Amino acid sequence: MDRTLKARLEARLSDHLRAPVYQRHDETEIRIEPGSVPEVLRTLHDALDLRFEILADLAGVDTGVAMQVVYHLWSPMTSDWLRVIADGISRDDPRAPSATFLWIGAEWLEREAYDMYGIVFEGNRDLRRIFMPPDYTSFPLRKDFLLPDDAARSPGAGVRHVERAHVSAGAADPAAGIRRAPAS
Amino acid sequence: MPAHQHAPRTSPARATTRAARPHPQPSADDASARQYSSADDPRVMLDRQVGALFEPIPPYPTRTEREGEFYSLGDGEMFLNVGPHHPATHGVLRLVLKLSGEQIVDVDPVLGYLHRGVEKICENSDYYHVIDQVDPLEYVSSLFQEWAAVLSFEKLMDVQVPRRAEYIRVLSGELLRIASHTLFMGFLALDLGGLTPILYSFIERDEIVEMLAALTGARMLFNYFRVGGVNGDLNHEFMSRLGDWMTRAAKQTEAQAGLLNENEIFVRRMRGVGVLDRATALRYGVTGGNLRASGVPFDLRRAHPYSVYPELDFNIPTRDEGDSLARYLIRVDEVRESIKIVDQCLHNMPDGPVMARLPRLIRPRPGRAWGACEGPRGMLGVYTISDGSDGPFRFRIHDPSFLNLETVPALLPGNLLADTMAVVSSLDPVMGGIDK
Amino acid sequence: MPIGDSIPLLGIRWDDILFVVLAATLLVSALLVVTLRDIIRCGLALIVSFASLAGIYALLGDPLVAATQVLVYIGAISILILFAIMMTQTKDAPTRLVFQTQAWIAAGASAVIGVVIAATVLATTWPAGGQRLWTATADVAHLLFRDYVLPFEVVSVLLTAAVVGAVYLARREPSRREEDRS
Amino acid sequence: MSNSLDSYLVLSGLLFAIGTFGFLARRNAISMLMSIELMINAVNLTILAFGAFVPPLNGHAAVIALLVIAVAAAEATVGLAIVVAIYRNRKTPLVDEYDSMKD
Amino acid sequence: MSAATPAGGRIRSAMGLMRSFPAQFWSRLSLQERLALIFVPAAIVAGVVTVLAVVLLGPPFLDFLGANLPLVRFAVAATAILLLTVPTAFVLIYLELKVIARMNLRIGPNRVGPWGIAMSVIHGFKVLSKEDFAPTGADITVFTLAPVVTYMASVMTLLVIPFAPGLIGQDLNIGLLYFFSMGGLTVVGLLMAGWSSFNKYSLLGGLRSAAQIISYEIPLTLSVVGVIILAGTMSMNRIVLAQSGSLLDWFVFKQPLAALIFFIAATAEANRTPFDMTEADSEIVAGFATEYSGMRFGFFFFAEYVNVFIVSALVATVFFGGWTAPFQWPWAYNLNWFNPWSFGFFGWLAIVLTVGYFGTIFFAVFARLFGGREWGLWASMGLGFLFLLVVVAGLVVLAGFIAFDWVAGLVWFMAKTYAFVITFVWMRATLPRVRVDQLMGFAWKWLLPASLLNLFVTATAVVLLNR
Amino acid sequence: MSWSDIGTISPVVIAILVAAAILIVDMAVPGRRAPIVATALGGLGIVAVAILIQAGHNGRAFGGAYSLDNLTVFLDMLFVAIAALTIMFAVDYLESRGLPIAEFAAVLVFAVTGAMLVAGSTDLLLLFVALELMVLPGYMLAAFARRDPYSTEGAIKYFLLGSFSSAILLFGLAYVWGMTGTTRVDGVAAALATAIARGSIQPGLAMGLAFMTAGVAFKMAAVPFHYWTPDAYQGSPTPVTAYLSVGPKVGAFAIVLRLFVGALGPLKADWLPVVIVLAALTMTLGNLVAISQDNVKRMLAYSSIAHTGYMLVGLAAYAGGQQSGLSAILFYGAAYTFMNMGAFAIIAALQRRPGVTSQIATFAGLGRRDPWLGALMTLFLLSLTGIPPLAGFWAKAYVILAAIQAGGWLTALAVLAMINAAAAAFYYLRVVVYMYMREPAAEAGPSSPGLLFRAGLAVTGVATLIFGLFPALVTAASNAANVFRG
Repeated sequence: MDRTLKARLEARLSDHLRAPVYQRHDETEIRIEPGSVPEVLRTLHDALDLRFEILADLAGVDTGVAMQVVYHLWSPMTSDWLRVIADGISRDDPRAPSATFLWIGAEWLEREAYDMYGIVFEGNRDLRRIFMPPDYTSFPLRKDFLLPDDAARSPGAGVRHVERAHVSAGAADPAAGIRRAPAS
Repeated sequence: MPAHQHAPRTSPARATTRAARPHPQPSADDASARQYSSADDPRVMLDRQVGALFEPIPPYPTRTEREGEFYSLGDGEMFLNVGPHHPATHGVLRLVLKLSGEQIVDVDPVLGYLHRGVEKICENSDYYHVIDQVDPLEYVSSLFQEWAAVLSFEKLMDVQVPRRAEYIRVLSGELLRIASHTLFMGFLALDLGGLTPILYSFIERDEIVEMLAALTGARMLFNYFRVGGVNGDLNHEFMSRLGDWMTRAAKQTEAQAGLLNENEIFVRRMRGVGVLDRATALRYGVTGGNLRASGVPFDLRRAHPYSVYPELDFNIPTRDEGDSLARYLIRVDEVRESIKIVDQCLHNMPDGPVMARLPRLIRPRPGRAWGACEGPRGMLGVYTISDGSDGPFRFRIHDPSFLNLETVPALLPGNLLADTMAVVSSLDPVMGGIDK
Repeated sequence: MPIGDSIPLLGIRWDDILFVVLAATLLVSALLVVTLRDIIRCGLALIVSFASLAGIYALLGDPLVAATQVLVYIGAISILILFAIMMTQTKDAPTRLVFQTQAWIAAGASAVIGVVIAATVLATTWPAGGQRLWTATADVAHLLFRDYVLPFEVVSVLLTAAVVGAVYLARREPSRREEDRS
Repeated sequence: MSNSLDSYLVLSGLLFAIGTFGFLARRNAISMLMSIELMINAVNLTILAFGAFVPPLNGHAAVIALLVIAVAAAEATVGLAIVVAIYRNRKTPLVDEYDSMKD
Repeated sequence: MSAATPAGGRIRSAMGLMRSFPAQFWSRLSLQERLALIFVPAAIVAGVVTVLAVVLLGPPFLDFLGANLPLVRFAVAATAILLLTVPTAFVLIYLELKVIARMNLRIGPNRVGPWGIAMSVIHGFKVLSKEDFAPTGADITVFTLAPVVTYMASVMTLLVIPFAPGLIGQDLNIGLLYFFSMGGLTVVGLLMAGWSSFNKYSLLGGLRSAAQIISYEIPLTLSVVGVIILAGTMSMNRIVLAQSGSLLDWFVFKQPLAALIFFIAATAEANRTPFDMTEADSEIVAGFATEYSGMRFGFFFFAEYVNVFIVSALVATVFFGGWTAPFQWPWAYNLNWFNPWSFGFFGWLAIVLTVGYFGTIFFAVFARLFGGREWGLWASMGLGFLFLLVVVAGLVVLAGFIAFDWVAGLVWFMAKTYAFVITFVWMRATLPRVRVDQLMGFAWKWLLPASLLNLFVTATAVVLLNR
Repeated sequence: MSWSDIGTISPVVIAILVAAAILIVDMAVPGRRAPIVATALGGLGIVAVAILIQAGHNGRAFGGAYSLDNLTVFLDMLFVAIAALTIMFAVDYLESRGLPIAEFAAVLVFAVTGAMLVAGSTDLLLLFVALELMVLPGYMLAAFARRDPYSTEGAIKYFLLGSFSSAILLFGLAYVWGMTGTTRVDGVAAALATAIARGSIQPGLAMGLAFMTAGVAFKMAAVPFHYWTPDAYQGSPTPVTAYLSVGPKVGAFAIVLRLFVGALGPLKADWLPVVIVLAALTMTLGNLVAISQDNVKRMLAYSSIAHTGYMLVGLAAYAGGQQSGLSAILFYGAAYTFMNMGAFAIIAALQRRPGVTSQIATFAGLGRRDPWLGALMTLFLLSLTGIPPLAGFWAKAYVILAAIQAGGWLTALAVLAMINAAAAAFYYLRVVVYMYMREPAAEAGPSSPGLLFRAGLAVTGVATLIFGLFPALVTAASNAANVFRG
């Protein structure tokens, strides 16, 4: 646990933190708004006392009430892993800024998150399905995904508008094709 | 070309003919040429118009900017579909190559042919079964995937692992790293057309795998690591096989490397091919030997030490060239270092239990934990969110091959078709891990 | 009882049969070369006609030229032609017109040429014996390097010039520069 | 028949005429090139026929034929190079579509 | 034919009895008897006819053959060569499987026949019995003709290879030129296959093979020009005779550079590792052969191995003295006392029986001694007999080797050829594949200048030394 | 082959070495233009010296296949001059289009080597092979701007028709060879003389001669074998057009001199009508079509067909018994070389900037915009028209004079030639009118040709003037070169 890291983070990013910096074992965790992701990541990457150069992971998370995008970062300046959680993304229209401007490798990670959760990363120039077939319409890791029904639904004829939603920005509800969880 | 759609169905070729005259000038846009007609066939290459006619991939409208850019053919270019059924792709990787002659212009890797939804399965399993489930991901070195998962769970549960268990983990892990790297060398040679090294590789790998089978009971999917330790202590058969192997390991490694290191054809095909420079490698998030071949000494065993690695004496080999040959040589060096580690483990192995005392049913408090270890291909990470139940609420697997493979579209253009396999193979992807 | 020069009952000479077969193959394949729609088949027919010509050369007592014909025409020129076809032809070429609009005029003109040549040949008395002569390879070598050495060397220069120019013309330029229209 | 010069010369004349027809009638540049090759082969046949039947010309014919073959090879090389070059510009192998200058 | 009609009972039944006598007789016979009844008379008739034909037509036929000896020789040689290619390919395939296996520390084929020697035969049958399909959209005519062209092109080159003194299909005085012109035809077949297969991998393979073979034909041809200058002929037989003195007369010692260039270029010409661009399996699946299956693929497969044999034979012929012995064979003409006809028929019978009887027992003892208890008496006798046959056959070959010129020549030729075959196999087991640009660059930048240099030096040396 | 043989063909050998040297220099210092130009021009200078050393000598080499006489020397000098001028004019043009000079110069020198061999060859086979060496590089030069569709289009037409005519010529040669039994020109002439003496020419021989004539007519672009000329000339890069319009044409006339005059001399009376008809058709049609052209390059292409016709008049005069016809052809060839290359050079100068077409509108106002270029262009065009006292005037005068002296139908031909010359004035002077009477297009800036280019222009201009002012200097040479006199 790196106490100084917490201080550095608070000094640099006090405007963006949604919650206090949380530390446990060798992990430091900050929560931010999805809108401030580019700025925060840029700061973390560039600031001379932070230098989080390596994007260890980018994951989508469906908490059941909201979507999250979780970044794990590594820096030579600290012995801790840094976890950045972009919290509070709408489940109905999940959108988040892309991290590809900093780590081009995030492109595929974001494609995976999109494929599994339907999170649309704005700024990713190749946001299409990566594991599931191109004509698949569901997002399997969402908590409202019902396995027997949704997995069987693969119409094989063209692409639903969800797929194209992000192409023409501002189009209809991107999650419209997703089957809702039963109200129970 | 709306007229085309109303053409009689019986004569698509005739319709094309009529549409093609007067012939489009070089600068004409090829919108009219993109009509697909089954009367055409792909035997004539290097032709923009015909190439566009014959390429039904993708059959749907392109979805992204990058996809649209990729699936439009330039002057004298053609597509070549490599895989998923190709003799030299690793697993079921599919690469759509855009070629100009034999020179690669662009690459679009297509994944998902081995996708099983392991993350979803794990979210529906309990913590014991998760270890079982992650084994087949990196099937060449499955212990490391277990290790990452176990590290994450142990952080969630605040478990202290006994030192003997840690040593056993390092010992078995490093043995498996050697096996994996050896296999890499053989497959690399096979992809370059060399028939023999792969069989020598399998001999060495088989010795290690049999050894581990004696320890864990399985040859490939070990299911050996447990939260809080390992499943079973070192036994006599393992020790005797290991001792036997250790007496000739170094020599055998040198012999294996000697098959390729001094082969002029091999070296000339690898040197300067698929150069990944330091900055690009970092931007891509490449890890493992591929990153170290680009000059970044990033190895979690030193960069973010876990287990008992701080107690062990070994080096992190790096190279600056960043080409395929460097990626190969890094692995040879790593095998040498791993043999050193195994030797130290054998000498420093403490006595004691191999499992921490834990309840039968693991049920951590709600929370989040990220566990990462250095596998043969790079950093393997597991991000677990616990909601207090007996299985993970979110189980995120980060596989190094995934990001290593992502560099292929950056590495291949400009090289020749024959370099495809050399470069992809030198990145050492394992499709089980990539496709999850 | 050795086999005679001719077929026992019909009295046709074996050489004649060979000649007729080869000549028929030659003419048919040459016609195919100029009439087939699919140009790659034209190329293959061209190979057949070259091969039958090689046979005729051998029949004429010139095995050296026959072998050279196979080596150069089939082994090199035809392959180059096939190569160029595969590199340049659009697949819908066969579906388009293969002949010029004035093909019938051309056919008439060529028929006239053929008839004129044939008639001329038949009308001429040649300074020839009625027997084929076998050409000795050594004679050819001596002639080539004694009497015809200058043309031989000029041909070598010609080939050099052709290679220099052809490499320049067919090479793909790395940078595409807009050149002007004259 | 195979022992008369006339038959070979008539054969070569017919081959020459077929080649001429191909050259005049085909639209495809490579087809025209192939027709020219046929014509040159007809010439070679003429030369070798003379060589085989006229005693003083015997060895000379083979030499001339060999040189003609070499010249034809050079010609084909250059021609195909030009065809490839023009194909890069025009995307069509048909000669009568090369009519940009008829204005 | 039914006899059971209501009217005219007695007479008809009597007649029916009479008529059905042969049928009744036939129905009483067993199967073996029936077969004997059919085949024995047939065999007798056939035998008589054969004997009569041989007696009546044989002498004139033999006269006819004898009078047309050159033609017959040619026909026989062509047939024999055509027939020999398949066993040659079988042997080579087995050799490659086995040798590469040993080099890979594997066992290799070991199931079909002793040491798996029938493996390639079984491969052949498998290929024959497989479905032979052509992909939709393929140009079926060209697709079918392509393997035939390739196969015939490689088989036809065998015609000018001197296997032994007098054992040559046709000793053309332009033999080497014939070889190169026929060898160049292979590429036509490959190009046809590549184009007609409706597959981009095939097309790439075909184009690669065209580029490769045309490029390597130039150094290949130029490298032997030095040999032609030294030998003064293009006839294969006379090239061999020009090397017939001692080991030092082999052209490999006079033209080492040419031999090296020839070997490398021939490797490329035969599409062998490390120059097997055309079917580089890790790049273009199987190149031109991607879409081929069944016997059509078999033709390509056989052609490849026949090519290996031919190329090895040519290296042995042109640079390693062909069928000539590497040193003066001391006993070649000193064994006149060994005249097999002096023993007479009964003498031979006695020798064969004695040797057979005692030899079988002799080897059976060894089989019993070393084979252990699981060998029964009859099994060891059988094994002893087999061993005896092997030893006797070896002795006969040895005697022929000593006594007959052509047997010795054939043995030397085969030994040299198979040495190079094994070298090719060895290279395949050892070397990775080069890249296309490296391949072409090597041909144009190194081999071609080197062969020109070799030619220049040879010509200069010949001019200077002859002056 | 002996050393004296090699001495006899030394200019050719040196020319081949020059081509090789250009390629080697390019390999040694890649991407540099100056060394290559220096090598090429210096090498051509050495070749010229080697030719001049041979002047006045007579000799035969290679068993009579190659003959060294004044005709050879005259034509060789002309060819070297053509090559040197082409390179001088091409440097700027190629540089502004990013085209390599090394391949251009090497291929050009190869072509000139072929032309020099044609000039000296007295052997049918050598003639054919040398002809191929002359024209094959021409195809490549025509396609030299390989990214330019016009260039490749002109080249493929040139190539296809050229190869076709080669095949026809070769067919004719084969029959002539088969009938006369020799490849030597004098042998053929002797055989023809005996055939005529016997009173009959075999149909086979006649057919061979006919095919040969057709082939040569193709090569020199005489009507009706001229189809390839306009496209090939218009499409080619302009310096190449300059070369093509003179080099292969003079080469074709060299063939005519060596083959028709040398070998078929005995048949003179038989081919006289053919030549008269060809000449009349060629100059009339060339001039008529040239009038309607808006593109100056295409116009000059047709005008070059017309000039072929004038030169054929000289040949007809020779066939009509007037030996001076051949001298007139040689003079015409030399004069035409300089004035025509000069005219094309000025087009090239205008096209130094890529994108400039050779439409006649390009010349609008050139006289004011760039007085020197305008003046020179006027000089060349007037000379081409045949205005005294310029080179073109004397060229035409000699040809027509020879025809009139021959008398008979040739007088009519001479009159036709004069009418044609007058008609030609119309389209030549149209360009002059554009240059001086039209307003320049707005965007047309001054062209600034390089030093080498100016030198080349000066040479052509001075030559045109000298030929016109002191024709005796040249006639002396052309008369000396007329080895068939007497």
